[in-house]
Amino acid sequence: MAETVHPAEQAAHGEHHEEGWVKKYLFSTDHKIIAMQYLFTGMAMGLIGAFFAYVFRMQLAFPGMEVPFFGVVSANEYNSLITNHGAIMIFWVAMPVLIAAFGNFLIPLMIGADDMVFPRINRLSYQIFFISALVLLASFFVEGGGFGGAWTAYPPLSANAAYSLTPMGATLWLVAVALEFVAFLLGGINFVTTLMNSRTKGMGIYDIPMVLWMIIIASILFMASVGPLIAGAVMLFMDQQVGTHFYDPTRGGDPLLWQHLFWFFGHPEVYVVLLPAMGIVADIMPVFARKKLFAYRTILWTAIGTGVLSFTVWAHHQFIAGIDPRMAHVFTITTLLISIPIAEMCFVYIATLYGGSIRLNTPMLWALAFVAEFLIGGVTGIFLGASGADIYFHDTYFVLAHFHYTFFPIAIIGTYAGVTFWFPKMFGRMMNDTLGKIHFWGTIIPFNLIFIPLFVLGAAGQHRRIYDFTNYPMLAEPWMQDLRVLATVSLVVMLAFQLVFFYNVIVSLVRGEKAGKNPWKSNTLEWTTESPPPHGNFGDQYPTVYRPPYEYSHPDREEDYWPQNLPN
Amino acid sequence: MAEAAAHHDEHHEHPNYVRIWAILLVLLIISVLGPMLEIRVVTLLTAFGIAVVKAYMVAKNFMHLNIEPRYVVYLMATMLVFMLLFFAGVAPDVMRFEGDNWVKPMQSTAAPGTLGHPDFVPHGEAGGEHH
Amino acid sequence: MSSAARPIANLRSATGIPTGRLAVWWVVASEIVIFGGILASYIMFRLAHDAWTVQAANTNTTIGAINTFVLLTSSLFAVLGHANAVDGNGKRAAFFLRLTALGGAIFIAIKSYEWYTEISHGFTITSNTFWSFYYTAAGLHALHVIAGAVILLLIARDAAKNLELHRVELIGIYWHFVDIVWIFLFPLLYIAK
Amino acid sequence: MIETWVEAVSTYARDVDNLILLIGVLVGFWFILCEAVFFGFIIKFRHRPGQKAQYVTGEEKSQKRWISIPHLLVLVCDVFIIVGAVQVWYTIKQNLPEAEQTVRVVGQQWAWTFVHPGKDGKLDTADDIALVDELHVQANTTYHYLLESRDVLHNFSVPVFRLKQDAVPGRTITGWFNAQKTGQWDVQCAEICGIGHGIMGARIFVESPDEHAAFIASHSQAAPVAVATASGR
Repeated sequence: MAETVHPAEQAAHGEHHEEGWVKKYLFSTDHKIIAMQYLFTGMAMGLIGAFFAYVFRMQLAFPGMEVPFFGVVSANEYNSLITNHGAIMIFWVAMPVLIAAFGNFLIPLMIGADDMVFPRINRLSYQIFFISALVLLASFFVEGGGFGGAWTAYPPLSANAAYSLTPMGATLWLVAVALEFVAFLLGGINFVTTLMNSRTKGMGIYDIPMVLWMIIIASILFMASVGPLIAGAVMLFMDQQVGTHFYDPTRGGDPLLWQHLFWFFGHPEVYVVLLPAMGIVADIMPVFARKKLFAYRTILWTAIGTGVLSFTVWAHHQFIAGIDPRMAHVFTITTLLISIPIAEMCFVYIATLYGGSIRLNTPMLWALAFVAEFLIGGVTGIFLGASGADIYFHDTYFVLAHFHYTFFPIAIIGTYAGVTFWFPKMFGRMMNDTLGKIHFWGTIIPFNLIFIPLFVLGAAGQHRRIYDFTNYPMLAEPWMQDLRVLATVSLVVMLAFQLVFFYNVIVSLVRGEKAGKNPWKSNTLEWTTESPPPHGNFGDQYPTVYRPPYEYSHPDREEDYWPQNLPN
Repeated sequence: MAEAAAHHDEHHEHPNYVRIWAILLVLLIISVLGPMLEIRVVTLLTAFGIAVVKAYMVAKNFMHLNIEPRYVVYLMATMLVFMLLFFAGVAPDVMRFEGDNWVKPMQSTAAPGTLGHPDFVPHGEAGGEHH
Repeated sequence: MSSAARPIANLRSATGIPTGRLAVWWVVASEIVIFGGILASYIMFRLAHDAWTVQAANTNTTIGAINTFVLLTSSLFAVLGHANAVDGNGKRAAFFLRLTALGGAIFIAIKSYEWYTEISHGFTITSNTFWSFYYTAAGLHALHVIAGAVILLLIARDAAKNLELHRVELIGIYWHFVDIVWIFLFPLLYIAK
Repeated sequence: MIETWVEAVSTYARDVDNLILLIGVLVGFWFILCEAVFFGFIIKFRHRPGQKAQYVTGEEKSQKRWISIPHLLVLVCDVFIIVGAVQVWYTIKQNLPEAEQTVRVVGQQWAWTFVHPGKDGKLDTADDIALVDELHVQANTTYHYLLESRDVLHNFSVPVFRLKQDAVPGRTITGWFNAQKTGQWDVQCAEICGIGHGIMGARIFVESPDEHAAFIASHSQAAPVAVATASGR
């Protein structure tokens, strides 16, 4: 016990000797390196997911065509592409980038610590994650091809190879997802413990930057909700490979059990990725509005409230799945109630802008775009949460457009906001603002042109996961096909503009302006150390915190910012 | 940090773990003997009531939840509450054979013939031990 | 393994709970929902299918009770190990940890015998969904026992040299949790008939 | 709103459309208000040299009012939506009006089998008419459907009826509809069910009483053959 209380913190970490390249970048226990590993792995997986989207959108716009770089898309390939597009974008892009990459990078820096509390568990977490990505990629190359039962993997389709025709693909997919869960459980425990215990001197719970709160709440939500699905995944694995009948109704099982296990996790999962993105935005907006975050405590408590409420809404995904019709009333009420904390958070963000001095740099553009676009995703969710209206909208492209208007702001806009904002801290150089703005508009405008047509198509009754709509006379009308083509062309344009981002990153890494310690004149602790931070982050002197993180334009002060670590 | 050390010194006097273990064993014996009376209520009480008591004793005395800060207990309790919530939300669908506007013909005793598929053998009721 | 490599973050304790113990509590919290998920599913099915009573009658209560006894006793050893670790007696702590691991090994041995008997009587994992739950839930638990026993031995090796004595308590908390899971599995799978 | 794109054919289609309109108006109002204020602030509070931002904590009551009042108003809107949603849901899914006719709808990979009662108007008799991917119903008649699946999940979706219901293997789910117009429309499978999910469409024919009687008469002979093809997978 005595060892847990360190007598003198400054005694340790005197010297950091040079390490070999492999040890330094591949097997490092340094939280910044692990964050970069997560970031780059997530982005690489993002490219794969985007390529899948390109292939199946091409098929939908031009059915039967030979898609450049892919070829003709068959029905089972189509199913496999949409399944893995969804799974990759959520489990291998949104989660690693938003939670693991930003969490790993920011938590120790923002709380004034030298690393995570368990660096080797942190490394293990990334290694398991990396293996899970490999297993997922391997699943495309086995007999029968990749799993094609949608990312929700409803049995009996997913449980029985006679139905799915992907005997190995389904199992590898499931194993990959389960490994990914294990990785994030390890990571989440690390994050939560670090934030709880390792805050530097003077940092009370209301002095923690909002992004860290959000990442922690997200990690806790993940830990509390994923358990039943892990149990469910074990049962599904047994059904697939051992021959049990947990989900087989002819032998006393029940397919609806999986749906409940899945969505009991699946709905909190939405908030698991939403909250970190909201936190990133909450940290960027005050910096560029030079304004204190409006009602810090309100945001914190509404975020916690959202988290708790998110456990009570799961069956709104299953309104028409054969659940007891009376339960739909309960879940309608809880679902509409959860709109209140989310609406409140949006109000708070808008209120933060009031009276500010807004500078529209690239990170701020992304943060503002998050709020503007997420509002569309939020309000369209009300249609789907209201049981009566969901009867019509369930499994149409309206649902698809709705959740892309939430997940795109979360995973893509939130990521770009975070990366452009913390790039100077990560690599010590500024990104090119002009290229950043070209990339911003080249992403945002096509994004809306992709998904607004899909809202219309969904409202017109176009249902999901169909590889060729010409089979449905009501969906084969020319104006509908024109909208599909518009969405696909916009997607291609949007993907093309991502090249600007990668060009910007490479050019900025080599030739970007030196950033210095605090290029944005920001308050939080990560900006008090070198860019990029050295191993150990703060040298021998750990900062002490004297005030909350968002003291911008304080009337008692000449400068318009007031770093947390300054005594006065 | 200093508190942690102080905390520790208070409890330097170890509780009598062997005594707690002995009580647990007695409870175990009761829970095994309970069903022999073959009264359903007694069986349930001795089986699950005693399981709860045993879990409480192990958590309190062996895991030292009694000297942990309160929020650790709340954390564990929250997880259990989530499970109750899960149960409450799922049981109406999975547990019942005849819901509002649906039946599970293969498992239902009340409506055996409803599924017009003579090729189906009702497994749920027979238990399926003949496989 | 040496504490010199440990980051300063690990040595702070803003909450007053040592970092390791805090983390173990979070591990336990996430395990509660894993076992909670499978047990909640099992209870739903069990309550719905009266016919499973016939199947459950074939489980061996005596063996279940003996295994409960083994795990309870190993928990006692774990907590005695902790008491010795607090007193700074690493050697005795290691002795008790090894006894605890031995308890785990006996548990697994008895379990193997029990499963062997049941499988040879035709009660396999696929013969009925009751047996599927029986093997899956107990198997998941057994994996935790095995993992716990391995970690116990690793920690005992260090503790014998009076190193990392705080870890004795951490593995103890985990082991007691595994014990508690069994305390619930025992009536669910064996007694309720 | 929806009727611009998809006809409203069943009795409750209008209820769904009206609910969607109600939600559209309420959330549309909030959406436009939020975006207007949001962009208004961005334009109004652009950075001007030499001008410092205001210091507003947002923790005081007078400031919090700016978010707590809208938030209460949102709650009021939510109540309207909940009431509407519950009513529509109750009408469509929970409350079953007395059936005049019953059809059985069976999903399997990757076709629908619709079992119509024959001349006697009863299911499970010798004169049942089983057709693949064709459902014939009579207008202005309350139908119950018995929805089943033989293998995986399917979803019986008739957009013009505003009707969707998953077909779950092992369950027979009962629902109802009453068509108001004659014509023919699409039936979709709206739950992924494997490779052929994309081709699992069917047609629904809503017929006048005379047409429907003619349909039954014409299929009374062919019925056994149709049953055979439907059950042979």
